[in-house]
Amino acid sequence: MLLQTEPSSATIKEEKIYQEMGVKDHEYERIVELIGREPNYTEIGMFSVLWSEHCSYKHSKPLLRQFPVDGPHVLQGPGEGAGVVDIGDEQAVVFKVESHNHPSAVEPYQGAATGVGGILRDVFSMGARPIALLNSLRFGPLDTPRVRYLFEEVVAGIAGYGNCVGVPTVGGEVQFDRSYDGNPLVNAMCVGLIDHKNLQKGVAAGVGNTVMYVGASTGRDGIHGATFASEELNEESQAKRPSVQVGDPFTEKRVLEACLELVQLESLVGIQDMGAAGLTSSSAEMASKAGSGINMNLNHVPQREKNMTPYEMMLSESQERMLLVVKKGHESEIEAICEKWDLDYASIGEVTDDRNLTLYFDGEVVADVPVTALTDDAPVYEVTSTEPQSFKENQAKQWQPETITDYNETLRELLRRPTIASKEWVYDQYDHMVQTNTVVVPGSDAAVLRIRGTKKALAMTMDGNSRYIKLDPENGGKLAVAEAARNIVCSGAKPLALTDCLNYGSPEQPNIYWQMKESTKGMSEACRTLSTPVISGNVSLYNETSGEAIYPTPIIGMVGLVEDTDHITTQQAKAAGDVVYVLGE
Amino acid sequence: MRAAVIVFPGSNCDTDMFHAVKDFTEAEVVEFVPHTANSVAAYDAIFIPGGFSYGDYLRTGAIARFAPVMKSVSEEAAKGKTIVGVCNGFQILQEAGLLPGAMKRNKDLKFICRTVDLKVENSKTRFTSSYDKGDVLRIPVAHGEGNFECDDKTYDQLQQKGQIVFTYVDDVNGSKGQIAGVQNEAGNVLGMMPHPERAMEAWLGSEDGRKLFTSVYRNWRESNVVTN
Amino acid sequence: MVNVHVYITLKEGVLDPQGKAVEHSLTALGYEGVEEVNVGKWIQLKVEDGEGLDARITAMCEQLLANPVIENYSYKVEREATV
Amino acid sequence: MVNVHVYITLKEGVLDPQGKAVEHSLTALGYEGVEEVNVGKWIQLKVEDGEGLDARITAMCEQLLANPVIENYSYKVEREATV
Ligand SMILES: Nc1ncnc2c1ncn2[C@@H]1O[C@H](COP(=O)(O)OP(=O)(O)O)[C@@H](O)[C@H]1O
Repeated sequence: MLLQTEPSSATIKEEKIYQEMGVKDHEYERIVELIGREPNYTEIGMFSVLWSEHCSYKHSKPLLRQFPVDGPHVLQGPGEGAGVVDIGDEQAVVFKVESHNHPSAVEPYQGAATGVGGILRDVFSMGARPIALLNSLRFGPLDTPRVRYLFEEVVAGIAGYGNCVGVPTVGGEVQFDRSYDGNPLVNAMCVGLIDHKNLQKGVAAGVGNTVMYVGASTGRDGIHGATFASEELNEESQAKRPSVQVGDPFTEKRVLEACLELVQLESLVGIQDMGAAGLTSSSAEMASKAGSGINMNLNHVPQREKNMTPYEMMLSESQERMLLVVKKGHESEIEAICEKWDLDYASIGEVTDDRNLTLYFDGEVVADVPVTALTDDAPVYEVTSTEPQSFKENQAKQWQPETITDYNETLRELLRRPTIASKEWVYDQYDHMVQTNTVVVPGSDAAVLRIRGTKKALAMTMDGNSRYIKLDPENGGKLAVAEAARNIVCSGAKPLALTDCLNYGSPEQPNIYWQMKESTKGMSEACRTLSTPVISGNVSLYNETSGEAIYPTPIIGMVGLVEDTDHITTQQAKAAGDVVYVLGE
Repeated sequence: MRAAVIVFPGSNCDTDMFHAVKDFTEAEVVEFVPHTANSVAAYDAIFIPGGFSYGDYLRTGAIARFAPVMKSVSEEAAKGKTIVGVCNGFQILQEAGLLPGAMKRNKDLKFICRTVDLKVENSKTRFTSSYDKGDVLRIPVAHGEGNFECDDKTYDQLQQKGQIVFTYVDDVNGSKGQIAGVQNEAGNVLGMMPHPERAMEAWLGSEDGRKLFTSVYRNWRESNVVTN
Repeated sequence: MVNVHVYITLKEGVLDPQGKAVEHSLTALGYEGVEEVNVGKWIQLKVEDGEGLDARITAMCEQLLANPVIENYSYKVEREATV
Repeated sequence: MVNVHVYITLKEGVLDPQGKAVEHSLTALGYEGVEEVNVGKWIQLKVEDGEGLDARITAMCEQLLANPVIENYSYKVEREATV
């Protein structure tokens, strides 16, 4: 019924409806070429989300290729839900960072909460039990009610979700600077622990196998979230209501426990979170990785609202959902676990060998496109990069120390700055102890969590200093990685690997692309020097309000291994009379 | 001693509670018991852990109290079995009417996670006999709704009958009388907002929670030796 | 089916931290002359009409929707205009 | 002073996990034929009467009491019978 109100293929072309979805003219032409005809509304919708910056990395791929991604202990580099690093004894640590900047700017509580939910799913879909959460936050100065509201609500949202799921939030960082006034940053990281044998992949392999849907039912929330995340913020963003998703941590907790049981099943072939671009990205990516195709009957998708169209179902970003591929005939094993955890589930399709994503609704084919067109054939742009005028000027400047008259007052003044002051107000609201593994709680250089039953522990931190990067992107990029590594080392651990979140303005601006290029170059070099490969990450571009970009803000999330818990160190001074040393230059 | 740790959908301190009982008492059996179980009669001590049962939706503990297992918990409580509810477990026991009062949101409306000073108000209970009255313990709290409320009459009764087991040394969340833990009149059901199961190992911050578990175990053993 | 509106509020005399915070914020925002703010719940549900409707609603309120230890409730039944 | 009652509920289409949980629980308790449960807020406050009352209430709702991104609100003014 609603289908008839959707524009026809011809109208989409003539009236350039695709532009509203963020698809450029030449991209539309390329899509027509790839599928050999004009896409219908559902199809162009699917392309628009998968070809968005958020999903396709069309402006950042060439830069990401610089990162070292291998190492003797890397079990899984970028390309899956999260990266995986061996820590011995048949155990591995799994981690990734994810941005939720745009949703948090519009609805801070839910935006931050669903950011936590998404990164948790990325980790437990690998088969790992999440053991810790961290976050890196950026806001404008706390001098306006709007910023204070954003700050309070983002922190409450992170707390509300993580605390409820029962994963401790053990670390992170917060900085305040004018450049984030209209565009706060919310980057969340999750660390999980896994036994090698439980490691899963998001693949749709095995012709005839069943595609299953598990988790919360699908509503109209968050339609086009991925596209939204790839746009600059403007006044209209406030009005983009349907893009706001509400998180349900109680359902997440049940999905988590169910998934950790599901990964024990022999019959489970693949599993992936329905994150950004929901059903579209999970099905297309799982098929792409296996070189297969998928047929799905959308009438079987569990639905929360009435009269949903294929377009809406494919683009919904309802939270707490997973897509599974199961050996044919073994569906009941999945169903039993879902029933135990009181989750919605349905068999919605099967794996094919035609390498097409084919969707049925009410007995008709409503979309039929090659999987590779959606994923591998997404455009990649080499962008012009121009060194900004200001760079040379800044470089030429000499530091002129100011004369300080009253050292005590200057120190007090510094300690009063929100960026420097204690963040107890923030981490007091996070349950950082649940699971009782947290040896070093927030407030030190890195958080440290013991691994029960071993002498080992994991140290973890998130760091970034955008002012350095703004002034000198290449050296700033090196510094960011080095700072994270120092924090890990100071805690008694050896850095293993890192995940990164690249937050910048519009890559279509040559000066900004230059920042991206230079800073990732610096990060890559530091990663090589320190032997800390990049095993996962995320890119968030178009962080601008009314044409003003944020400072270039790559965030590093690093994890290190403490071989012996006796070697854990904290940053606090221990006793009067102890000697103070300075190491380094 | 046979101990049960009850698991509701949304419980998340169940494993911590399990380890506390298993690793720090001599209980022969420690088992997780799902919310769907019909009976806990086989156990001597029943622990209801913290978390967000049913997402804390409507009111904390409001939905969990109707889980099938709770009927048996009430019956065993009436028979005098030892029951300990921590954090969400306390809230569930209040909703079930096994403990007095109700929880409101913390006075500053924020979730609080930190280690606080807790004073033992009554050490003549089966939960605190290994402590001394007046002992100050370092125990973590982690809750958004731990602001204990009851009417004045109930409060007087709690005081007179020694039902106030723990109080906060500082006003942590606005609780009436700074109450942190109470027992029922019969003295076999304890509810407390702070998490003793998170204070079992000094290198993780504090081991002041251990004596709660050893008290429960010792009292069970003593009463068991007498009756057998 | 009838629409039932249940209104739940803290009993008189029970300090409402949420209400206090809202009152404080309103004053801070410059709204003067605002007093006695109370934050309660408003639960809407559709219930099968028919015999014993009031008894059923009362039971739902007392058993689950409100906590009689600290809360009061009231309700209103709304019948859609029948043709 | 007048009594103002503000009623806040989630916008249509926004997930209401709380409402779902309550519905589920009511059904499990044996209350049949209960549907579409929504848990909203009911805020009561006393406000200075007088000029621009509606504008002031609307402003308070939009600025603080409701979250216009995901919530709808309505309100009712109750004047006490004057003697
Ligand atoms: N900045 C980056 N550095 C390294 N890897 C990255 C980066 N950004 C994204 N990736 C990798 O690209 C893949 C796709 O990421 P993403 O689209 O965020 O996945 P998902 O949809 O699961 O969130 C992931 O494996 C991720 O780890």
